[in-house]
Amino acid sequence: MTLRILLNRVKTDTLLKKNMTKFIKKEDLYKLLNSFLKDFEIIGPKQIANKGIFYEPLESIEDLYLGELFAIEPAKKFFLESSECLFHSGFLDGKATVQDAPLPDKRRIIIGLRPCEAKGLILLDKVFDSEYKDRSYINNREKSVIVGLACAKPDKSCFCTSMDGSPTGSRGMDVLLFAVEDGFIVEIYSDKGKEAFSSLGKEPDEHQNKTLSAYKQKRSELIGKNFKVPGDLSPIFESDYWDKVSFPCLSCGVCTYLCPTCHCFELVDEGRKMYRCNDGCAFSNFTLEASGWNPRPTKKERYRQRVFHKFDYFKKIFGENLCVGCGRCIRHCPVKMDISEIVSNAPSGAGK
Amino acid sequence: MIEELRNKARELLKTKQVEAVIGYQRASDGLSAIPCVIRSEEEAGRLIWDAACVYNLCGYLKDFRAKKLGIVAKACDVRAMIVLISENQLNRDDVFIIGMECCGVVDEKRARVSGRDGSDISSADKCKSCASCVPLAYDCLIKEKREKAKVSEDADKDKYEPVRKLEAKSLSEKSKSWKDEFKRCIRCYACRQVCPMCYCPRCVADQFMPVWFSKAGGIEGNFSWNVARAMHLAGRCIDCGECERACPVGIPLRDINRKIEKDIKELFGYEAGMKTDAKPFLACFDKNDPEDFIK
Amino acid sequence: MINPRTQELKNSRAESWEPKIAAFLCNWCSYAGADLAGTSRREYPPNIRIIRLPCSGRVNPLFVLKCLMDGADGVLIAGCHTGDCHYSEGNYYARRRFAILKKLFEFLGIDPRRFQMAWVSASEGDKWVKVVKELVEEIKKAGPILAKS
Amino acid sequence: METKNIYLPRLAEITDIKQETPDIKTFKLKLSLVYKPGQFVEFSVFGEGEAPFCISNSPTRGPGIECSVKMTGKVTQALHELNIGDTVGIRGPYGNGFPVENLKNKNILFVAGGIGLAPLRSLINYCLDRREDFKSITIVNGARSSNDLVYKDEYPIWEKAKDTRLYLTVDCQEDNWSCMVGVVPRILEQIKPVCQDSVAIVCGPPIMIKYTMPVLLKLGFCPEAIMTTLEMKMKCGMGKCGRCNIGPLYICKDGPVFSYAQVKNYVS
Repeated sequence: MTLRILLNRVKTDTLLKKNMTKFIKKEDLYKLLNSFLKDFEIIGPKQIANKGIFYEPLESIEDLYLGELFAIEPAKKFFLESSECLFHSGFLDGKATVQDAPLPDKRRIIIGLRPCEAKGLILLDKVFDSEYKDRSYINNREKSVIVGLACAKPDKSCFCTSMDGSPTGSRGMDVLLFAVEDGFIVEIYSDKGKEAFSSLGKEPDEHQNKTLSAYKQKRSELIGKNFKVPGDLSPIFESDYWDKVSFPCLSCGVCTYLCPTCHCFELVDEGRKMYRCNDGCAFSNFTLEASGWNPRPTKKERYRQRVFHKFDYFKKIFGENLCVGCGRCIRHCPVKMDISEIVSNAPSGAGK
Repeated sequence: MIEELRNKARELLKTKQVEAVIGYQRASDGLSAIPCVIRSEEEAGRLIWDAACVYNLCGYLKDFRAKKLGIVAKACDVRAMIVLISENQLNRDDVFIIGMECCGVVDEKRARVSGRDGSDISSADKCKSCASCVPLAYDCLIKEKREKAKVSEDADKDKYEPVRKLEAKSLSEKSKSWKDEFKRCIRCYACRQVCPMCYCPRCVADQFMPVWFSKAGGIEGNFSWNVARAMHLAGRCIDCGECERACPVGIPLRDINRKIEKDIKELFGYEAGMKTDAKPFLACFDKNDPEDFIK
Repeated sequence: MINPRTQELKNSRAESWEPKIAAFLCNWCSYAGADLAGTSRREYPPNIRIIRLPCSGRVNPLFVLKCLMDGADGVLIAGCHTGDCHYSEGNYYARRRFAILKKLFEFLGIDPRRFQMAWVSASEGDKWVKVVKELVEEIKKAGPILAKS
Repeated sequence: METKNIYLPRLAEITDIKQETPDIKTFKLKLSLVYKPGQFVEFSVFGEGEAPFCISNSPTRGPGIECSVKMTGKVTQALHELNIGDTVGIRGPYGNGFPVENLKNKNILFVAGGIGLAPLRSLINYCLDRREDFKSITIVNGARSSNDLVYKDEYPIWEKAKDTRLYLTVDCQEDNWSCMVGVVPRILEQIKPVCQDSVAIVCGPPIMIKYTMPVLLKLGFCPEAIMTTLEMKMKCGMGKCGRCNIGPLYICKDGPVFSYAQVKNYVS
């Protein structure tokens, strides 16, 4: 439903009535992407030695990494940029002026997104494309074709199935690739995807179709973590559980900045340009007021805010958890805090 | 060794020598460790000790000002405490150091970025140049029962070798490679938060009159943040490597820290975290300090 | 990659570039020295922007960083000769601090010519002129800082 | 289809500045804006940043808006340095404002502390301009000292209005002070305002709100009949930037006016 609304934004961009499925050889896919390079900016995961996988605009398709490892930062950064100019202010003939920051025009293909990240974009749409519409976010969304990659081997910190997702989920995707022997099975969900991918490849044969359905089933079973989020956390708002679980927290921004759904930001005026910059609830500065009063003074309140925003407040407002179970905040936490464990072990009722 | 540690914690809590013990417990993945605080004898069974106990726990001491605490500490962690004591951030009498003889910890970072679980990863870089597996100071020492790993064997190897290699590059090479590194910085401040020496109540990065490190586009802000962070650690960093480990985007922060450490050692003969009564490096001077760079 | 604000600065100066140099001067010696150069009508390049501070020991490495990152092509710190500090020992602390910073800058690929220190006493108007002349020459050779980003 | 930039402010010229107390100034801006009492706007001082301020004049007394600003941080300091004729940016109005329709034919009790009078002033003047729509009006206004009282010029007008009572109080006795002395909750206990058919509207520092609520409940006000405006650090004003929530409610979007029933679990 949400997906449909989202894609309807641009006229040419509707969901197909029936998914198209294709098979494409690996070298053909790379050839196709190469041919896109002149009209599109192609963004994809790239392996940097000893540092891991990063999404970057690719200069050469050779750099594209479509393996099992997950990118460290989610592709969120191309939609909700870590810092983005919103407007300029200045003087013209002695009078103050304000002017919109120009929006980038180039169309782009973002390849290699995992189903969890694409779902994260759908959740971000609820915030940035709702009552108040954020034009640069929407522009970034409209200009992008999302070509996902189904997860071949979920990480041990993944828990997307507990968040109503799946390692092969199609929500938020224009196209989804499944890596199979000697190539990719391509599922096309939207006009945008059809426009880009329908010309190549062939219909998959029966064997490949079987492989695909087996693939889909098997991948979900590989997710080790499975838990149920309590329906309403508010009875335990005051519980000392939060004191206990937040103890290891360092109040750094790793979990929020690497989260595909965390979207809190601040507005900074630097040199008469207003920027929207990343911010996160873990920092004590986040809610510190000029008077010196801080409504969330310790890591307990701040960590609780993060958990409640994801698993209580957002659900109450938008009907879904603000979490896609990608496991980044668990993998990259400098002290290995595990939000899935913390949420699933949360006491029920107002226990002290 | 673990039982010995748990018994010690039980004893300390039972005899009320400490109010709590800060240590490690098993994380949810069943392999790594997560910091924990033990407040009662019954909880002491949660404590663990093995090569997964990577973190430097001294940072948590500031959550419990003026309380008597026990802390599980490796050699490198104790050096951090020594600096904290010399800077009057910590009262030696407030901590009971449970010193752990350490054979090196796993390279948690490499395990993370390569998608492995750490059990097959050799010890962290910092351990390869570690000179001692026994802490400089402790109130009790828990000895390693296993055959000692070859920690100290490599210790003679020049610790500053990587720094020298980087120094030898041309200016433009250095400029380019560091810009590439800092470009990725996401300003999550994990390096600051994880650092046992970063205890300022309000970091310069959080001040906004003026804004010292621009957050708006460009790498200037990232560059100055990373330089300022390193400068604030000059003469204080004990090379526990936590900043580099915590950095999610893999900026080689230890190279910067070690560069400063090396210069301080070579120019001023000073080494941080060796003596509790040492004056902080930048809070003292010698009339004969080198000044050949000054006109 | 470049901060848009500094990009403007860069464009405005692409044609006939003259270096901009921030100079932190101690009130008691170097500022008086620069003053002496002025009152004795000695000429030196106008690229210096002087910031007067009570002591060279007051200079925080952050000041230097902020200058360089916000578009200064060079930074000079000048203070009393060792032993002459008005506050007895401020310049000794500064000396330690900036010995480290200078080495660190070089390590991170910032041209060491961009950051310099000098001891200039109140009577050394000539030395001040010499220091500034040399500095401006060197920074001209190093080029605009932003062209390097 | 081009989406409008929701962060782009409108330009507004400062037409008047009034020094209310040593650190509070009221700025009058030339700007036509449709708003309700209790709503707020985001001020942008170009080159310094943005900060939210409630509109302190009544929409019945346009044109232009007034905002009172206490000098505390970077933006407010820069704002205090501006002069008549300078231009600021304004985004808004944001927030829900007071539910004026629900207040009709009710007795209204205003309880203000310090600069908390600013949003109430908007509503007080609104009620006075439509006097026949409301029953009795009681205003309790407290401040640390008589120097910290704001909108002093308007007190005589308020006192003279029909069926309106004004109680002024300062925390400690001072020379030449003829009104009441004591903190706001104590004063409320003394004057015992009627609770039948009444609505209490409370605005002030968190500590005042905390101690006023039990007194009002004791006086017989039900939680639904107590309105308060809450404050927290805000940036976007549109419920996006994620910092000003009290539970699932965003102060900037769902507030800043809440009934005590809505937020009692969080104001402790």
